[in-house]
Amino acid sequence: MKRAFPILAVLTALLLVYAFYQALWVAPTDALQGDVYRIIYYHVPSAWTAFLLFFINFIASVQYLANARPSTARAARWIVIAIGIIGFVAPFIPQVKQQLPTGMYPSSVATTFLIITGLYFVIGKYFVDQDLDVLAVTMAEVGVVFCSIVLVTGPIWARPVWGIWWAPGDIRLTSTLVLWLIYVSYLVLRRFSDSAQTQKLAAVLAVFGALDVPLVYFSIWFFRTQHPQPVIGGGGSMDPRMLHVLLISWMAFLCFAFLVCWSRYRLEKLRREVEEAEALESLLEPAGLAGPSSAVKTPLSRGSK
Amino acid sequence: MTNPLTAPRGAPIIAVSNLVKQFGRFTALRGVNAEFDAGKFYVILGDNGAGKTTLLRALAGLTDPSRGEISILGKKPHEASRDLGYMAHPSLLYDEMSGMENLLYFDKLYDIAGNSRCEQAIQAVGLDAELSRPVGKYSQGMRQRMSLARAILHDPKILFLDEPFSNVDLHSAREMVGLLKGMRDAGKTILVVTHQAALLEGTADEFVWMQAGQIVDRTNHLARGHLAPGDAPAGES
Amino acid sequence: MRSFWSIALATLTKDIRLEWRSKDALNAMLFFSLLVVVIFVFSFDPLAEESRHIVGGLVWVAFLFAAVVALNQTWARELRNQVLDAYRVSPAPANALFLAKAIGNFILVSLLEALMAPLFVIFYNLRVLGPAWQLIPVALLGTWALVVNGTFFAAMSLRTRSRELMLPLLLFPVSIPAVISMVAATTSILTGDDPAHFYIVLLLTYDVVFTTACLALFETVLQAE
Amino acid sequence: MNSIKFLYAAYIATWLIHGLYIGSLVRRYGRLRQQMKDLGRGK
Repeated sequence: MKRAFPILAVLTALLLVYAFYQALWVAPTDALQGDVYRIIYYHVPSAWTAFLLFFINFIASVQYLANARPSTARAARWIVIAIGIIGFVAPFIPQVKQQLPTGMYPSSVATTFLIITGLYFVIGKYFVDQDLDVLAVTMAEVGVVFCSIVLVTGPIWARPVWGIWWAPGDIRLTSTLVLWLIYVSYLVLRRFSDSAQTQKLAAVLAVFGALDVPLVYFSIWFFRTQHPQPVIGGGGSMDPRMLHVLLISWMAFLCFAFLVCWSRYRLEKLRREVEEAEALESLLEPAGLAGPSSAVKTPLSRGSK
Repeated sequence: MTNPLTAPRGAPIIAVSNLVKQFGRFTALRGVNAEFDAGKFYVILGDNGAGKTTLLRALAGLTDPSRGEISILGKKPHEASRDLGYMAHPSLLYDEMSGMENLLYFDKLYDIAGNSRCEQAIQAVGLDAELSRPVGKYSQGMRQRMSLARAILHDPKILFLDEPFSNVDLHSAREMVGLLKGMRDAGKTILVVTHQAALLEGTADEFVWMQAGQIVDRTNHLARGHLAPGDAPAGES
Repeated sequence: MRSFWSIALATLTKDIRLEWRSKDALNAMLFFSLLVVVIFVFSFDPLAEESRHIVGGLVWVAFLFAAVVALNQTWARELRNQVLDAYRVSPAPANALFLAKAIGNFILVSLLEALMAPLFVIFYNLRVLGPAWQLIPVALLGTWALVVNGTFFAAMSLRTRSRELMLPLLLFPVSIPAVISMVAATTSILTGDDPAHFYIVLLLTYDVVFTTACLALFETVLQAE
Repeated sequence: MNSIKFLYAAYIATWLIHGLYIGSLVRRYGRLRQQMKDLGRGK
């Protein structure tokens, strides 16, 4: 697998350059905003990627907490299956269908729920308890990086087009800000608490953060209907060619995010291995320890990457 | 205070199998294996950092082991909490409340209504139940004894005492040893972590020596055969 | 189930008795709240005509500060002599302790608010244009939203290095939707131009969601060691 | 049309943030290698 990293890195670089080219030259100029609207090709994909990473962090945290006991693990699995089924069926019910915002088709909602359920079980299979926590840390950290980009490019885009740096009424940007704050406090909690139970506390905070997101969305949504304000990026449908470039750009950023996450994951695993080795070394420190414990070879004796 | 013990005297009541506890990089316990019998009085010795307190806290269910198993009366420490009494160097009492008020509150945690038991516990440790002075104003010896009263309030089968005699005057310490001896004779299992092991020379059934996170020796007398000359047994406080 | 509530009640009465006995902590917090109000009054001109639009925000931010100071003291007494260990060794359920502490904090923070609110009315000579009675549910639900999460995060920050600093860092981001709702509801009631029903319902949802989450996860946090 | 400056600013900012983060990853990795070397020598 180590050989694949450089190949993937080159491919991703090519994809990023292609997306860059598409974004700046191929995509049509926007009638209203002129060329500055092209910030969308970096702003929106970063946001989608950040939300995806935070969502995986939430799933990993829920699994980490649920796996503490077999009974809760089974219960969690059944709940996810139930959510999956309800989410898959609900959008096709007429009353629910007209609730859906204009751009969303019932089929797309159904498939997203399917993907969510699938994601839960895929993560459950490939990541066992310690790895779940490593996955959670990785997703949170890289997610905060992408989220920071959204919060930087947002105002840079709003300034020339709407003459304002920040629109509190804009649901998406304000929700992203709150999400960013929640996950920064998540990282601060991890750094400040060094007790062996840090992982559990962080997982609990991740669950709290996730519960918070819909509430943030609704509190701002109503706030916006009372004081209509410009929405950064403008709502409504997009020119298909623009949408095409946006998706290319998102694919490129997703690959990039995958590579960054993967290296951060490996770094975290290595950090824990080193910490474990140092702990084991403190095990063998007192010379002449006649204790019954077998002489333990530090796991790092084999050559590292 | 005496009650027929379900586990016959001498049968193992506590079993610890390769218990490991790591606090981040520091390894407090490195594979402890031990069994403790019912109705016996154990003293756990060792210098600082040997893992005595961590072992006791793990047995009382206050610390989750990193690896390994603990079974008390056949159950996990959390499940056996009704039969466990825990006392530590800090008093585990509210300074602003009097001894009786403290016990009345902790009495409710064990769901045994009735302050008669509180009075009994206070008298058992040789204190006056009517004393209305807040615990904060007690002498160290009195505070430790009130803490012992709190630990035995619900008549537990097993007592975990962490440094019960530290900076307690000699007289009070000796009296507490007498109390513990009485409880052991009444059938309770007692584990004491202390640096003043000499106080318990005639009383304790077994001395458990710990070093660098492991049990290295178990003797029934304080004098250890192969004690390194430099390691004088912990002298009297 | 009966013992759950008797333990919770016993813990609550114990806390209230202790708070009543050594009133110094309470007086200090009351004085702090007074200071917060006075500083707000000096920094935001009370005579300005549109002060009615910003007072909602001022009131709740002042309450937030007072609440954080009170919440930081939640576990102070338990920490002094490691009394939490005695509770954790006992078979008493963790949630009984949590509810007792949360209700105790609720009473304490409401007390602080009861002192601060009239001061705001006096300094900003407020006249409520909208349905004034709706301020009561907003205040109750809003205070509980801060207190339930605050007690939980105070217990969580016990395990961290700088405890007083960690609590606001954990509490504020998660409380943003509650703060938005409280401030918007209060402002719309004060100015009376639009109904506050939506925000009151949102606050209720927030309280239900986070009270359940706290009760479900407090055991994990208390036993974390 | 100074708005183009904002476009470039946004793109540069994006890669600046990514660069800083990757830089921190590399630094952390270097520190880890150093720790592993110390471990090997049984410092």
